Amino acid sequence: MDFIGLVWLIPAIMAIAALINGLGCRKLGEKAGYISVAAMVFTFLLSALIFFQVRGIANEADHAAVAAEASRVDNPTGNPGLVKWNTMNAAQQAVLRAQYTFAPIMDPENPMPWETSARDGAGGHVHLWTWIDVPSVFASEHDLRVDMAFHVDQLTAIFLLFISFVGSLVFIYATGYMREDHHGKVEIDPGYARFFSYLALFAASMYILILGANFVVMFIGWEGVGLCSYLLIGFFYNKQFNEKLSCADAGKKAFIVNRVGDFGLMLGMFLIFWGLGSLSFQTIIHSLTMGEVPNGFGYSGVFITAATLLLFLGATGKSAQIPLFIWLPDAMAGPTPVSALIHAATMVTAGVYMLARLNVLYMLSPTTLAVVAVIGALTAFVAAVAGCAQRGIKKILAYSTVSQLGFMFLAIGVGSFAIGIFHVFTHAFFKACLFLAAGSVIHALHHEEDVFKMGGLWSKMPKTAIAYLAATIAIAGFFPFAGFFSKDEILYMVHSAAQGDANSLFYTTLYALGAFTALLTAFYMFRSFFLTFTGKTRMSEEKYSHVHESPISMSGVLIVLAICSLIVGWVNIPSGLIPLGNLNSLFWGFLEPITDRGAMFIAQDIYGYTDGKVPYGAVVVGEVMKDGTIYGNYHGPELLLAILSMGIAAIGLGIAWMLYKDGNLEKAAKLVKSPLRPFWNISLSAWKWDEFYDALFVAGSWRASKAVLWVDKYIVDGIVNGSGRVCRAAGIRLRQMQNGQVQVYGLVMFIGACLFLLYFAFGISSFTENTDSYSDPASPLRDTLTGQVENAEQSDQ
Amino acid sequence: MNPIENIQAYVPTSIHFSDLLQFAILLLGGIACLVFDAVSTKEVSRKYLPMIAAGALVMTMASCFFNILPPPTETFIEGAFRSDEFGQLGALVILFAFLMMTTIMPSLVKKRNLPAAEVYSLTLFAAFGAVLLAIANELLTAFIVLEIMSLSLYVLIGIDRKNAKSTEACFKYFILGAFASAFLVLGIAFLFGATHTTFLTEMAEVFKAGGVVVTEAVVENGVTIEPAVVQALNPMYVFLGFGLLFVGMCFKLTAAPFHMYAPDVYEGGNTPTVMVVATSSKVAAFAFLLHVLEAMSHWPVFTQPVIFVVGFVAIVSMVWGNVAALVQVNFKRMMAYSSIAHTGYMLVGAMVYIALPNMLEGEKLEMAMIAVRQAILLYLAGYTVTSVLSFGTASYIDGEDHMDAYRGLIFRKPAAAIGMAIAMFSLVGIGFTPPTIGFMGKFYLFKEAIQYGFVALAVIAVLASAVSAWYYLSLVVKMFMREVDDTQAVRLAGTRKESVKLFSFDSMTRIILFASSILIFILGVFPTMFISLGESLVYGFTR
Amino acid sequence: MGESIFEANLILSLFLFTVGILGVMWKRNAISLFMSVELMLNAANLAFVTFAFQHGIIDGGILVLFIMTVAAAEAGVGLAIFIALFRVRRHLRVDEHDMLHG
Amino acid sequence: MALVIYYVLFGITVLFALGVLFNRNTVRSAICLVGVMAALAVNYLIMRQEFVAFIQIVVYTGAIMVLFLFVIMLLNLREPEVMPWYLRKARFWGGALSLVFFFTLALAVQVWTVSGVTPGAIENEAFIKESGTPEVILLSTLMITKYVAPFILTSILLLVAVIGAIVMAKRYDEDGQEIISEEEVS
Repeated sequence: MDFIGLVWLIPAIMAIAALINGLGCRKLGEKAGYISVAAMVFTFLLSALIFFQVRGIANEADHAAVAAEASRVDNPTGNPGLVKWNTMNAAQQAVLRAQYTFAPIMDPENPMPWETSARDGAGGHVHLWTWIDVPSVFASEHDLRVDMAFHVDQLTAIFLLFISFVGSLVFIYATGYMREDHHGKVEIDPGYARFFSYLALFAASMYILILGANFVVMFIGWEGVGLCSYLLIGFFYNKQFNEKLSCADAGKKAFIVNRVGDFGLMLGMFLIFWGLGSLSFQTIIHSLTMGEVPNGFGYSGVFITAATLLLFLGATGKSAQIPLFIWLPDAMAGPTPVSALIHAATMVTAGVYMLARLNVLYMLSPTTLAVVAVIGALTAFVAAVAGCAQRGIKKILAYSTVSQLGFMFLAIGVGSFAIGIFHVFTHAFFKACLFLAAGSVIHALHHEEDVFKMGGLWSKMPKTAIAYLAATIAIAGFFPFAGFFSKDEILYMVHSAAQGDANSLFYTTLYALGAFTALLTAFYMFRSFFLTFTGKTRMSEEKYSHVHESPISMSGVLIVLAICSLIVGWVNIPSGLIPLGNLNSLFWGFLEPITDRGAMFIAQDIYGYTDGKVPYGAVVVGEVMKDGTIYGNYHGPELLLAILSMGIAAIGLGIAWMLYKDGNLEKAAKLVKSPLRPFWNISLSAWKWDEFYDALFVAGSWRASKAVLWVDKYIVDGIVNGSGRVCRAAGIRLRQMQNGQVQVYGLVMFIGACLFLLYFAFGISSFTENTDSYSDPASPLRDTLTGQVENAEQSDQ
Repeated sequence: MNPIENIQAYVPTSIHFSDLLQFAILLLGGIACLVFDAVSTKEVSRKYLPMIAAGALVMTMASCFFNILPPPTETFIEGAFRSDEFGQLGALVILFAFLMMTTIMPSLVKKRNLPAAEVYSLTLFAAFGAVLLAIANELLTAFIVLEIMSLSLYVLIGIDRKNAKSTEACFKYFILGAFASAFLVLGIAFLFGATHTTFLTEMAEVFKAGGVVVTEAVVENGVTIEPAVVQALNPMYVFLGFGLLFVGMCFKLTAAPFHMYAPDVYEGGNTPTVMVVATSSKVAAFAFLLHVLEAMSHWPVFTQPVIFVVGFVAIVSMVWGNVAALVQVNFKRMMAYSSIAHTGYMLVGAMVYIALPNMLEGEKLEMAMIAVRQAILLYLAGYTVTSVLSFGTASYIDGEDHMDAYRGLIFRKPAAAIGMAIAMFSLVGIGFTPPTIGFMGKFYLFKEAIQYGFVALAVIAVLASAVSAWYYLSLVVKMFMREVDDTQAVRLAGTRKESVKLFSFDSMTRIILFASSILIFILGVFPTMFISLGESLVYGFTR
Repeated sequence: MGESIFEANLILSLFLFTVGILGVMWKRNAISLFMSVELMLNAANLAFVTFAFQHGIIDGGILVLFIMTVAAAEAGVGLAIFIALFRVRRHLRVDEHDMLHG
Repeated sequence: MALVIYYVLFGITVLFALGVLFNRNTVRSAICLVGVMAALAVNYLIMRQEFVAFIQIVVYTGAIMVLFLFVIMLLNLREPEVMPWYLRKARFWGGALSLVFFFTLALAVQVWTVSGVTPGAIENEAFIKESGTPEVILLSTLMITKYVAPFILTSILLLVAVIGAIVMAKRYDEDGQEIISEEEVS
């Protein structure tokens, strides 16, 4: 059965669930949760079916490639550079697989089948309807055509799978979390249905985001998740989040910061449409790989760099990277399931997804990729430092999310998109697990989030503690937990990139930064674990005695996620680590035709690189490729690096163990007073990033205005806060004009009429003169007329 | 030919009243309402008259799907009418608002003790006037159907005669409306003086030829004598005529600065009628304005100055409407200014429409004009559906239009609040509201403007609609993120002790409100469907 | 004499129209105000007849007849509206009907 | 001679029009309007539109103005004496603008008008005179052929006007009691 064709059901069903919950806000009560969960589980099942179908197609494509190559070798007039499949190296195989998986797409005879057929053969292009169709009148412009179409391929299938899985778990968890337990009596908050409505709407938007076959559809999802995020962060809109922000303010902050990013995204979209004439991902990728690109859109072109940078700005907004990461820690104002689902597992990965989707575009611009790598590494480092001294358990997790997102971008920055996605994949599980466990703790402690006021909870809530521990080990990167495989692979890729001549130092620095961040990660994560669960409690006796394990709907989810944190990494075990033959690098192999198309394209078409093994992480470094000698056989010391990073993580663990294992804060406090104090201050204030923005945008303008005294008063101040005021003032003036006098209204109408009529009356001679094709017919006619009239009069006489 | 021969030789060719059959249903319905009321008691007529009215409207809407009107290349009823997109698809849009009005009216009729028969028959007559105005091809016919529509609406606005506000609104609407129609008539007179005809099709011929011509070429002794210009076009008359006519039309379109009546009338009038004034009369007036512009744009002199004037009105409307709406505290007044602003956006489309003949030729020109008409109609349809939703939802909150009455509506009437929020998001129409018709309408309209080089105007329009986001969304915030504040509402309501009461609607109204909120999204995601529906209705083909 | 009448009549028409506009802005009694509107319609009628006369097309006469009918209909409704207004407010001084404003 | 008559008529029309504008007494003002309409009727006669002139007298002076006078008498109206300042200001600007409006447009029309009747007009006039067809026959023929649509629609307009006038002017309630609105009381 053709499940890919049914993919539209996935967002549709979530939207319907959202609608039902939204409309039945007051009446549904507890049922709202079940509706959402049922819808989400349904989407998970459908996603799983789609995933297996996509895998089947990919396997068939492999076989087709083998067969095709076999036949081609028999024919010597074929491409002489190609050899028989079995003798080909992995890179060549990948190229071929990509070609055959999406054969209709790559077929130059039939360049755009996805726009004509409802669903093309091998890939999964589900065309629903043509949304915007504006044919261009002038030949020089592109027809604007936007289809409401979904595209299913390996990348989408993976995203669908883990979003629906983690989403289902979080939804189930939320049904337990959102009901308040007051002495055994279950109370359903009036906002319960509203909450699930927003959550379902969020899921629908996220699905649209990842399924969209073009920028516009993706943008709908992109804005949709932003909007839902705003609604959910501000869900408890009348509560205070911290001393500065109410929850509603936090929502607003997220919204505004995201607007900045979205602005970049939109500009990038316009630039791409302007240059390439399409907004469809497949068309763009097709025209790029076919070389049908205008100036500036080729390798290292100006426009490609500008467009990719602008799109990346959008990604930094959504995925909380420097400089737009400040919203994510405040986004923890939302209910914990929201934090787990939106701000850890799904929405924030949208930026990574977009970059991976557009890998061909990004590979064409080494500059952008370098920027992405630097931003990623810096964000990872900065956020990890900030996470070291936080007290709020969710805050720690928020900074760790930012940090892990940084790792993902680091991976993308060195050109290994598949590994970035792999980290997204593993991170979704262990981060969801962490957040939900934290939520379980918070729930049990009645909304206490400060880790300094916890401790010793292991005995009280063992399931939660075990889940938290498993996820902590995973995120810290210990073998054989999930985080180890993804993070280690990222570091390995960065290390590979550092093998080039030209940029060796650059990538080595990034590697060092990444490795140090890994140490910090292990430290702050175990710190939070120890502070929360081990040692002596720092709570009041009475409160401590009331703590109990969460209900099964929550703890069951935690256990499932804990198991996932252990095992999901095993789908991509690199052969350099444990040689398993066919079982090595399953994940990467699956994604390869999509995520490495850019690398293959660069390798083949830009550098004519056809033989030897290419570690894709290194392909990006154009300079390296030019001499073409070094990388042919590079196999990094993968095992060695893995052991090294394990050791680094162990150091982090060790420090945390020493300082916090018994729940005694004295040791840490002593350390803070020691030479480490500056570090601690930086961490505690999160690099004063918020204050920096405040200073930059608020106080900065104030100071500048003081310096330029009168200019300020009339211009800077005027522009910064004045435009709104001017509008209002004008509105008030206009309101006074509307004084209810019918004769004044008549006068205004008359003034308007006079404006046109006098304009016409005074300008009329110039109108007639200025038009070429018009010669004043009045003047010759006047002559003839007068002549005729005279004649007539004469004849009368 | 001399006049007597002319008249004697005049063979009526195309008086087929059956062409207007679908609209005659409205007329019959209106008369049926009066007759029914005469023979039945008050209660019975109150119960069944809305059904008759709604039935007539639904039948007309249904008949719009049967492609009864002749295609746009032909005129009918002796050239008095010509149908294009606005004839059948626009009629649907117009009648949709009227249908909504008939469903909300019963509760109002009951509550305020209004004369039922007159209300429903006038509603149907107004609908009749509006749909005929949309296809009028002769200036005098247009004037008369405009008056049919206007007189009905004047009376409907003031139908609640015990209410001083309502009567005052009626008075203002009437006086200024009559003032504007005097401009319109003088404009028609001058155009008649310039072109010797009031038929737009003939007028277009005159404009093409640059003067009144002998219509047929004569062959004498094997030599073809070209049609001669017997009376050159007098540009002064044309411009004066157009200027005056445009004033009259701008009044109906509520374009600034001829909009001054709108806020007062919207505030004072009863909500269902105001809904129709804001939407249907605007659709009809736009259709007629486009007919006029199409006829006149064949004259090259005309283009530049009129682009200037229409652009000026568009900019003033956008700026004035949006800026004045910022400070409003009354919902209906705010909607009035918003309606002014939306007229401004649509006038941008009208401006492009005038400019086209100077840029393109032949088939391309035809296609481009159709595209612009469709863009404007799409926008109008979207605006109508959205306004129906917002005014209809506003009718839930009876008699209190202050914005604070909407505080915390989500907690009291979630469906109404969600509907209103959808309407507001659609009205914002930029930024993050892509799947709504408000966005798509603006997109199509501004795309046309940018394509033909009116970038500055499109930018102004986008900026103006960015300003509009403030007041639309502040209402959404009021509904969703504020507590119900009864004391505030009581203070505002003045003497009314029971604070803000909520109407309960009958199921028909609910259905239409639900349908409009769905339509906002359906039109937003399938605008091409709407356009191809128009093409199949009007031109008999689908792309 | 045709030419002089033609021009003079057009100017007379514009004059009557302007006086009508002034009346709408100056008269402070609703009925006088509406009479000014009638004056404006008469000005338009005059223009129609004048153009018909100049060009020898009798259509102008018909148009005038229709416009008169419309004016009559408008007058009927208008006066009824004034009566309704008078009933509610007890006066027809237009400048005091400013309950709706702002 | 005809010209002299015409210009006298012109003067009368202008005077009556100004009378409409400047008369404080509503009744007098209405009577001035009757004068304007009658003068216009004569004007139409000069332009050989006998039927239109006749209708002008019957419909305007005979029906519409009588209705006006009737309502004025019924409601016993006067122009108010005092005037708020903003209205004075609006009045001033309205007046000034009207002057500009009139003179500009009159000048423009004067400049751009091609003097004289078109040759066709003279021909037609002669023909009509010769054939002896009454104008009313021409008009009525046109009305049911070329202008059939406005003709029919006018009837509907009148129907609407009748309904509208009745609904607005009839008394409020069945018991014939006038109710003054709550708003006014408060």
